[in-house]
Amino acid sequence: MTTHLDLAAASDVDPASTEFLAAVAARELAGVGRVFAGVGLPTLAVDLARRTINPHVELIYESGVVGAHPEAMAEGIADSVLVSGAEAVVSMEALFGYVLQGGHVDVGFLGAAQVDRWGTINTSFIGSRDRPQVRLPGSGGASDIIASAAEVVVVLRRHDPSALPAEVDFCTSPSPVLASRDPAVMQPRGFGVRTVITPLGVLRRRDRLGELELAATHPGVSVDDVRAATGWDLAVRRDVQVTRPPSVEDVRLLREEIDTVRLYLR
Amino acid sequence: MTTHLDLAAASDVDPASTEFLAAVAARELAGVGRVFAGVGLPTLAVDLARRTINPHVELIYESGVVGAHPEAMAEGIADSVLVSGAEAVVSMEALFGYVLQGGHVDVGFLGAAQVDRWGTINTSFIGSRDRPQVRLPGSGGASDIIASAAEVVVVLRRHDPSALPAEVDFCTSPSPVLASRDPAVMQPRGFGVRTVITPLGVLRRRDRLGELELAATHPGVSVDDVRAATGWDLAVRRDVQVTRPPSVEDVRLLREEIDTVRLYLR
Amino acid sequence: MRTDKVVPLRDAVARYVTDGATVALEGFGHLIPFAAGHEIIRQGRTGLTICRMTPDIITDQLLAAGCVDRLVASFFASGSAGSLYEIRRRVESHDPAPLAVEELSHYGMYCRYRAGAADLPFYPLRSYAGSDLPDLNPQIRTVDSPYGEGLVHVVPPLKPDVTIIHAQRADGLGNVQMWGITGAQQEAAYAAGSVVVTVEEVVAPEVIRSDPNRTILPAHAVDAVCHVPRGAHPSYAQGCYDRDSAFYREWTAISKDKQRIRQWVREWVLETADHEEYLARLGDERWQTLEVAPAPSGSVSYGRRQA
Amino acid sequence: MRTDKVVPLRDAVARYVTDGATVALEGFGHLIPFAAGHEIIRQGRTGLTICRMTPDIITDQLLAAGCVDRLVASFFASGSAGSLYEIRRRVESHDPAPLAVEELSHYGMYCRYRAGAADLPFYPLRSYAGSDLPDLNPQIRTVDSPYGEGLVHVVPPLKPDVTIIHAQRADGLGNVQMWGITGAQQEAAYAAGSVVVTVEEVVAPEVIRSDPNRTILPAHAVDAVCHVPRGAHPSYAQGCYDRDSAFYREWTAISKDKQRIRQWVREWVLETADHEEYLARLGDERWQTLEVAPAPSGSVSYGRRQA
Repeated sequence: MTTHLDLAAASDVDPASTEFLAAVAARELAGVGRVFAGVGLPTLAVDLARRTINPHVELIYESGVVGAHPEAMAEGIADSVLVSGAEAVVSMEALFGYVLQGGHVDVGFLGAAQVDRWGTINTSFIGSRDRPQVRLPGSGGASDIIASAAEVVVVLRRHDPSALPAEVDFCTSPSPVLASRDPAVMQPRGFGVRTVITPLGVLRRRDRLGELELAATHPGVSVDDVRAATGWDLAVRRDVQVTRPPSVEDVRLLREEIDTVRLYLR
Repeated sequence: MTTHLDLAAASDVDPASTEFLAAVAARELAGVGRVFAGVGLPTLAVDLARRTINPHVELIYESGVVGAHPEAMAEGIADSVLVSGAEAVVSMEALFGYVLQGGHVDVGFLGAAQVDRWGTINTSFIGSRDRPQVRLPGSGGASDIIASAAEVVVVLRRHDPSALPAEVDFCTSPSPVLASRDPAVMQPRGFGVRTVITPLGVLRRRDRLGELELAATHPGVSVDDVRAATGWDLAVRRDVQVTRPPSVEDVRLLREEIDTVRLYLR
Repeated sequence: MRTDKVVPLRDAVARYVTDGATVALEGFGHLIPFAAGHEIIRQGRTGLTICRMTPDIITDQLLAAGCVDRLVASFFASGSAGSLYEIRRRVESHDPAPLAVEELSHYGMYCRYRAGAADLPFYPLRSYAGSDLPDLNPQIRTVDSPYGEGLVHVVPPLKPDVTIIHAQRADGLGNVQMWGITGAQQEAAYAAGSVVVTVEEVVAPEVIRSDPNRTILPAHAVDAVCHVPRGAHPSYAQGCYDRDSAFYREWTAISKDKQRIRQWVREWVLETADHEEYLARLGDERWQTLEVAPAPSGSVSYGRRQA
Repeated sequence: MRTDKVVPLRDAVARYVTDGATVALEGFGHLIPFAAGHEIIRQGRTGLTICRMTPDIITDQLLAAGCVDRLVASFFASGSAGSLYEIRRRVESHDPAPLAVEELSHYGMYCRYRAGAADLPFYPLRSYAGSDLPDLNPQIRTVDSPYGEGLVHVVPPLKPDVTIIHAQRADGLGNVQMWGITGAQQEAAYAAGSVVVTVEEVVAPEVIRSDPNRTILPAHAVDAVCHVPRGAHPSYAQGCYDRDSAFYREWTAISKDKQRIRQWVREWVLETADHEEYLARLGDERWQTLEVAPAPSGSVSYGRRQA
């Protein structure tokens, strides 16, 4: 064994750690042109992708910033560091109307409290809407994003039947499957959720009207573990993979260069 | 007689001259807050008003310029002199949507080829629309303006039955009278044309759904002259006035300071 | 003469924010009109409907102070800083009272302002096919496209009685300029019956007129200009000072405790006479952490016609 | 690596403007893309649908050159300079052939671009109650407001195959900045399949990024950037050069004479290899009359977070 650390080598961070989730999420941005990034874990993933596999990904924020080049990690989608040195700050109409609804966003990167079988996202209420157990943040731009981004990637901090239920308590940001039940309404342009990254594995949808399937389990997690923690009878792909862990360098970047104040890393 | 010229004295310019029309039109801006000025004669009238009776009138142009302070006479509504030193240049949505349709324009100042009894304006076709005798400029912003400006002032360069016909060849910018015939459609907020200034006199409408009446004749013009030159049985106000001619100073300003190249003065 | 619109913030709030009014306080993460919100608390307004796309800490404070009966909003957390617990208590436990909420997505709420600003009966958007939001908010409806594509969702106008915003600068006539994230300010202002603008700096009209494309609100759209430097704290003003992220992080703990948030409101708002006193309490040392280095935009030329 | 989008105007027109295409050439009195229009003439395109709110002289020229079958427009004169006689001959006398025209008001046409840019099935506006325009243009329809106010007029999206605009500056990535009158350029570009931008100046990305609020089109919305200084002549570029009003006045006489306008097109466009040769023919003396004195915008700060 040499003293020279192999930065590309696999790290041993816990699959349930923020570092693991962010690094696996970052891989979803390989080859992506434009990403619409929400706050939190997506911030870490996008920042890591820019420093590793996709230095030219165009960062778009619902605050109107397009082509951000932040000199520090953004604390929120309206952080001043996203504005200074950005390629453009456009009006909200240009951002939501032309850039997003007009179809220029390749990947929307969202957080969620619940995701169901079809990739429907709940960020509104746990429990009843009239007197909820938890009042969640609501849509923000999420229901706008899911309708118009070419596809959506979701990162969940938990994987249990309440986070991945058979049916969400409230449908904030619908799957195209739900939209298709009312064919009289103009259908969303987007594929909806393509990928859900959780502390146990990676779920993916193959078809626009299809359901989430288990595509990969994280190291040390079995297929049965994942199925048991999921609120519906989760389909498993025949070629189910084991997730490649983050590299040593990924973890170093996240801890020492990106989130130095450990705002999102927990 | 003294050699000191009395600038406030009446000039002797012909009532059919551009100077006369512009000076009479300028008076319509006394006390007006915001005017949406078209090109041509309105440019002269607005400029004269700013130099005489209403130095603080806010000039708004369909090009997006708000609060213009032109250092020279604008040749058109998109002239660079309207932009340099303006208080604002806003997007077309802000201009047409928020400023105009939102109800912030007090007076719209328009030219026209034809105006009918109800203050309907034709700036589109003389003759048939399929193969017109004259293809006029069309609406531009005129039909947008008449719908939303609090009121409209029109200056006509001719006064004869073809310029003031019983019925216009094409209704580009309707009177609220025409709009009211289709009550299922949301009605325009504006009064429509309140005042028409012609080479013979001044016509005004008293009511939003009323017709144009002769309010003033220019010096040397009889009521019968005006009625004979009008394409319908023109009502005459009991208190019909004789127009006060432009002052010597008005004419001097128009010729020597405003339209020094005689672009609009003819 | 055109009126000079510069008035003290106290007078502007007294005049334009009345009990029961619908008040938009806009600023999307940036230029949030905190000082104006605090002045509303000081003046003890009640029964307000607050419109803010992202309610943020200022709404938590207004709620704790008892000013607010109803909320129109599209995101109920505070960016990176987590929950707004006063809102959560009102919604989850009706403590101390239930809170009426009208909820939309960001674009839906922005479109409501747009319809209000442009005096349109509705504004179409493509966000809600399949979503429960139209069921939650019956103001979200559909219209059949006369060109045959089917139904599209629409939202009705939102017309606040008064809109209050903060900006980097304005002149005394009321021309307002800002840069950085401009949010829904222009639309919320044009949609409103009255408009109050607090600014970092009141500048000469010549400064405004040297760069007319930066004007977000022309003078005719503005009723009052209030000179309130640092009036966006703890949010930020691009190029002037940075967001007080430490305060945002502290807020979670403050707002989680029902007594503590009320104590905070007393101490920092009710017991300060005005924003100057609030800033004095904050102290220079804290302010130094918010200072930013200059990053000049550079100058362009608008040109001037030669005689 | 992100692609450098700077290409010669000749190549951009060859690639993006095809026979029969719908081509928007926008610029509201300001920044009219004349050089690009001339290049279309040089390359002998036919069967085009030209979209321009104000067709202006460039459309008269494209018509005389035989490039155009159809026009979508909202004003058929040339500002202060009077009639566009090639358009009038086509419409009034079908000489040399009838011209298909789709006509709207300014706001109606702008709303068509907006609907196109935002992928909406229609866009509502309040301009046409009582007007003959909806009868002339059956694309203007009505929708019943689901909130009970009655019918409101709507227009459908306009989606050009390609939009061509001129701007003061862009970087090689395709970020475009302009100031002065910005017209319908942003909407027309986002509504289009492809976007070509001619610019006075290609600048370093750092120049763009020092003032991001001036960006009208972010790089992702732009396919080609062509460095064409003075490319808006005889219209103008705010701060760079003024409108050639003398030429606008001369145009009436040129276009009134069917042979003379064709002669003009031959001499000034077909017999010049490119815009540089056109400018050389125009001469320095003429250009001097168009020069403007500087009028600086002044600089603002965007600020930079301290470490």
